[in-house]
Amino acid sequence: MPEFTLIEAVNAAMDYEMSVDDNVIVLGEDVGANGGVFRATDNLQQKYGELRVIDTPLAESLISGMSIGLAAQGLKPIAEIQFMGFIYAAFDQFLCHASRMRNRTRGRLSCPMVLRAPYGGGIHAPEHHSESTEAIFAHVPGIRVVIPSSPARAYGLLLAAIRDPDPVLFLEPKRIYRAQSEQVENNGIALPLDVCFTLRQGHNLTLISWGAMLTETLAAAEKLSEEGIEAEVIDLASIKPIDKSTILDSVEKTGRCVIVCEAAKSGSVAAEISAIIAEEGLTSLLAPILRVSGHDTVMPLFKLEQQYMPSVEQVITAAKKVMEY
Amino acid sequence: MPEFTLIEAVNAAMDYEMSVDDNVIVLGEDVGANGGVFRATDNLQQKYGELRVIDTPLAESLISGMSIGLAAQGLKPIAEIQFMGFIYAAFDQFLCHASRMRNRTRGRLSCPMVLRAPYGGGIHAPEHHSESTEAIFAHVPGIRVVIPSSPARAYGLLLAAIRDPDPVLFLEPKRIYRAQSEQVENNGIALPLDVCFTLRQGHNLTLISWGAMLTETLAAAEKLSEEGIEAEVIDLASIKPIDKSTILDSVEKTGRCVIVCEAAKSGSVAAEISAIIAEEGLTSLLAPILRVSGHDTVMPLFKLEQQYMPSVEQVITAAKKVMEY
Amino acid sequence: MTTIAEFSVQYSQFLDSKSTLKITEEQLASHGINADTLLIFYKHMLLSRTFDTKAIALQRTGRLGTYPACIGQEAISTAIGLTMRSEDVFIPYYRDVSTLLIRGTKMEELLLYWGGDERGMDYSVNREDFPLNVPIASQCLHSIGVAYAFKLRQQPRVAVVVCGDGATSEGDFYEALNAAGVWQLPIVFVVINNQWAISVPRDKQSRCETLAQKAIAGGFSGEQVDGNDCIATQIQLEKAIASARAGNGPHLIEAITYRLSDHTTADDANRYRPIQELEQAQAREPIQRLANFLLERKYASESQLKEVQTQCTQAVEESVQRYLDMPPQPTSAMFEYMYQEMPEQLQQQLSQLSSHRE
Amino acid sequence: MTTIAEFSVQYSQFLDSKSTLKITEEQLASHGINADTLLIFYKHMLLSRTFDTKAIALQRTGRLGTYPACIGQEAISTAIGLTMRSEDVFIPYYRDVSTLLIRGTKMEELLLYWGGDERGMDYSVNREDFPLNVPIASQCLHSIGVAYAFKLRQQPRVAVVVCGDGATSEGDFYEALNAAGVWQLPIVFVVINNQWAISVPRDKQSRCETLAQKAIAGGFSGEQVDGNDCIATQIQLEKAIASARAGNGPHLIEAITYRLSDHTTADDANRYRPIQELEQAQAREPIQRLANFLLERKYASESQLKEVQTQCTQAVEESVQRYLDMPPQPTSAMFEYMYQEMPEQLQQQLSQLSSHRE
Ligand SMILES: Cc1ncc(C[n+]2csc(CCOP(=O)(O)OP(=O)(O)O)c2C)c(N)n1
Ligand SMILES: Cc1ncc(C[n+]2csc(CCOP(=O)(O)OP(=O)(O)O)c2C)c(N)n1
Ligand SMILES: [Mg+2]
Ligand SMILES: [Mg+2]
Repeated sequence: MPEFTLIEAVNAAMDYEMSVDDNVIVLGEDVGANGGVFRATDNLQQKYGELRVIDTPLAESLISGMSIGLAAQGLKPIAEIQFMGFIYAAFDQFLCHASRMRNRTRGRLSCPMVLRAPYGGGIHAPEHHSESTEAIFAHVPGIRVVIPSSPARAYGLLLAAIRDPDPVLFLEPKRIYRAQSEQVENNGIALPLDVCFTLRQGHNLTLISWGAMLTETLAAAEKLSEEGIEAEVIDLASIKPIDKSTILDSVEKTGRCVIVCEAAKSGSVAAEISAIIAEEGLTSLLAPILRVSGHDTVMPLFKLEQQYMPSVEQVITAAKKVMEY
Repeated sequence: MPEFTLIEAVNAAMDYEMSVDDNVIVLGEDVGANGGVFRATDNLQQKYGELRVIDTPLAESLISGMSIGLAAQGLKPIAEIQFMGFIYAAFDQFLCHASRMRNRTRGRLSCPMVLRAPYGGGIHAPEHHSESTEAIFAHVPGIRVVIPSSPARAYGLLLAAIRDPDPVLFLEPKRIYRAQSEQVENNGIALPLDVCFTLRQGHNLTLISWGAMLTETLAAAEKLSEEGIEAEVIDLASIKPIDKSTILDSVEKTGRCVIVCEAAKSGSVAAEISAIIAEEGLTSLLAPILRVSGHDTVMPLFKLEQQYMPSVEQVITAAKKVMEY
Repeated sequence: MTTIAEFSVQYSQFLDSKSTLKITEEQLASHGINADTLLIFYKHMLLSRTFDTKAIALQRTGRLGTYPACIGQEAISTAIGLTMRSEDVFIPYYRDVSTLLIRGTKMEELLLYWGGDERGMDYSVNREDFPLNVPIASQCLHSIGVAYAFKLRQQPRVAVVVCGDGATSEGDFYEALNAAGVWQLPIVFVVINNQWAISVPRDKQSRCETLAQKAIAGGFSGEQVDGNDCIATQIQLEKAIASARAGNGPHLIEAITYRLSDHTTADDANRYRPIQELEQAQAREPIQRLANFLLERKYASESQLKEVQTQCTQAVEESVQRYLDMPPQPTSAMFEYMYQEMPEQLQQQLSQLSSHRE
Repeated sequence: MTTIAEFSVQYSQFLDSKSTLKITEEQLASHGINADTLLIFYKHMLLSRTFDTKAIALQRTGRLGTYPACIGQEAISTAIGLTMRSEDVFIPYYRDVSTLLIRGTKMEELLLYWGGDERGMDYSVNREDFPLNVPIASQCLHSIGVAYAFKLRQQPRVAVVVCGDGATSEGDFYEALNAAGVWQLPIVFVVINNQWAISVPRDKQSRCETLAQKAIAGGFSGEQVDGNDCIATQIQLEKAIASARAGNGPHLIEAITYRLSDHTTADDANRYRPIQELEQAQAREPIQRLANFLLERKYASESQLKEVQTQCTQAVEESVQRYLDMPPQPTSAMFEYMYQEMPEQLQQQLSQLSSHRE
């Protein structure tokens, strides 16, 4: 079994699906000879040719908008936005058209596209290169938003996203692109969408997170365990739609919940999770639902980025706070 | 004292401020001779000339992006996006630049612009003309989002928005543009930003809403009162930043909260309010926090739009549900 | 200084506003245009006009929502419909009645859409054509994907995408031109220059002498045609489509026409449009222009033309009836097409709503 | 068919890659260019090159973040700086070291920015100039607002905005061109065509013969200059800026140059760029070209030029030291500039964070 980093798993999933399905094509800025600035599309153009692996002109609305046309013709475009900070120009097409094509034509046309983008901070990148605005997309009806947190989940969830008959935003936590290798069978088996993954069982409290922040969340869970606090750790994975039952079941069991995310606090996906629990799981709660998140500030330039991002200690503090409640 | 509808109040506020501050200018599509498709800018071009009331080419990114340049030069642009459904092309400039100019230059340049747009459904408008995606903006650090719900608040809050030294998204609930007239003194006195308005006192439960949905919310409160249930009704007004204390104080008093909004449920501003209460006011709660909202669907074409939008009955049902809890 | 690139823009008009033919009948014939085909052209234009008139009336009486009529634009719209092949893909804006009807869209489908019902965009015939497009210029980028698919699969098909003069100010329009040029895609861009974008006149929209020259920024050719001239529009579109089909890449046609109606039924053009301008434009409109020509040349008689009108009226009335007879969609329809399979969350919301409405 | 519009694009090169002057010394003099001014030009170019070289070294040793060097582009960048007036407003992209230094930005400010510190964009001198701009082409729209303000206030000021060849594919670029044309704004657009947008070569970016012709879509003139020719860039920019200042509207200059470095320090151009191309480009680069000319004409001696290098190195080293000596920002800085007054919510978050970090 090959060892893949997360970025290698992303590459392998695209490669696999391109090899078995001629309708899958890849497009974006620098995805060809360069293989993408993070090498997500490494070697794909050599293998599948310039027609199927397309270096587009530098235009994000084009990338998003042309994917809609490609998808309407039965192709399955995987479009890369180079960094999430440049996705906003692609937002109009994604929201106004990709997400609505099936609905507005009563199913006559559909939009099986994947919009991929590296996201999140922590790699000392320049301005606009460290965004985590998944909440903005999670509010858009008609799409899915998926975020993997390990090589295996990147592989399985990306395959699922490509095969999904509806538009999927696939956000890749670039801080952990190469953080860890794991054995992943390159067998084309997808993981399910619309469900969370419980990464750690525990009965004292529920920690919910996604993407790179699971690193801190899992580390916090380990440390808490040393102090006798057993946290259940849930990888949200599907940001939209959210798998409510896994979350509610866990909170029913533990009675306590801390949500950890990198995005600015107000209006983050953490808010939606909290609201779901406050609406449908309130009686389980033994303590307030805390959010450990970024601040309502712009992600600062990198000298201060560590102060922006939630730390293991902050997660532990929050966990203890709800435990002591 | 003049009687103003909400749209007239919007017009009067711009007119007032243009008359006292030469730096205030208006731009957008059809804002000139036509006075805007809803007549928000009626007569302004005649009064202040073509240079200060600018019909722009049909380009939303231009409208948003040039406002940043205008503001950097010390002008105070009030930019109109014709309908919120067309704001997404303006989003990139607003998020990447308007909201960040002060921060990224450590205050050397700033962006005192207002981006106005009619928003919401219920007027039998064509596709893309009934959006309420305020949550997307409420997640963006560095801006304010303001929504008036009456002529007087439209007047006072728009004046405040124009005078605010930072970018403000000002969303106008077009369903109630002409629903009601009220006496508004055209005296240039602004209302405060960053605070809620408590429209009705009550001790049984807290109803929180904003924009046009306050019509249904207040109507529900009246009916509930007939049945002996006294609802406190809060007009959120400032969607970002949210005035947490008014909300928490009210919920502390009532112990029950229903949030009413027109937007799609998942990731709506209702989620943030709910999360705030679950985080900082949980002990006050005697019942789950319910959200009465739009569905996680696209706003349908108008034949079904009434099924999409929350009704008075739905608010009442939710209120009774939390009361009976 | 040396000149390193030169460009020019041509204008074609073959049937002028006085109904004078500026080419020979032989030339007409060489393009397959004759009395019969012109009468067919006339029928399509008149059907569109009749439909629009009725749609406005339906709106005024509360049986249709806001409606944007195509009145004045029937020649270019018809020419597109008649020159495209059925296997081509049409990517409309929202004033394309004639093109769509020719391609198979039913009048009742259009009425459904403007009547607030998504089923209208589920075209029963021209299944691959795009739905009407409200966000200005965004459709231009869809045409890139469609045409790219043709190229990838080596299909001899063409995408025709339409937008207004106002649309040429939007970023999406230019991104599409540039990409079409880069990949030499089989696309014909048609810019319907009807002189107004709601209240903004053409000269405030762009300083360009022509909108056709925007194609130069995409690295390909653009031209102007008299968009009210049913002969020039046909001949020039034929050429452009054939050229695109043959693999010669994209082309842009700016059709000069005039919006004879208000922008939509929600608009009042008297607020911004000089009445004289409207009157002058009326004298150049395409339907009477062709009628005069048909009558002068004795290609058709007065009574024949009247008969066409009768047929059109009847067809429109029948479709209106079918529209009005359509049973409404259930509330659940709002949920059913969001995804191929309805996610649990939506199912839950639907059942909540249903229980509430019961 | 009649021709209704014609356009052409000119190219200027006055000092070719062999350092041959293609105009007379009188002509040079008439533009105020002489040995002294050329030596100043040389100094600015060399300072930029020296700064870039140092910045790359700082990045490699972990004292700077990802850095995009301007190596190869110094002539056009210097020409912009020298032809603008201080009251004009400069709207940069991110490879504008020479322009910015000439306008007063300090080297340590640029280092701060690329070192991950917002204080770098708080230019202490050129207060109205825009900060560096990462989202490609978005700055073009800012220039519209800036120039509109000049027009509104009837100030004889000019906005100069710079972008790359890749940027010409973005919608924002075209929306800006079109608006600049409509309002006849005092803007000079400079497209730095360095042949690559990361790994995408110029011919995959657009099918246009020139990028200068994109201006035709905005309804105004565009031209090409040899962007490595310090004389052509100066003369043509002078003209364009003077014309804009005089109220004749916008103009676009495409400066043909070459990115001699990797895209940034995070890039490896060997993955996509033929080495021969780089070698050929090296032979056309601006600094040696001017040095050769200065030496040939005896405008300067070898030792004078060496002395310039020494001065540049010293200036750079001093600024690096000031950069490294800067005390860090407090964590609170992240919160302090979000709004003019910190809203309660942010205050609360800041105090939570502070209490946690204590
Ligand atoms: C992106 C976007 N912005 C604004 C609007 C509102 N709007 C609808 S039609 C229109 C004018 C369009 O003018 P033009 O492109 O010339 O087409 P026409 O209506 O004249 O046929 C505007 C501004 C819209 N539909 N989409
Ligand atoms: C909107 C946007 N998309 C993508 C990027 C990532 N990116 C940074 S530089 C660059 C290439 C720019 O090329 P060009 O405009 O030619 O300028 P150059 O770097 O060659 O000077 C890209 C794609 C970005 N910064 N902004
Ligand atoms: Mg028009
Ligand atoms: Mg470049």
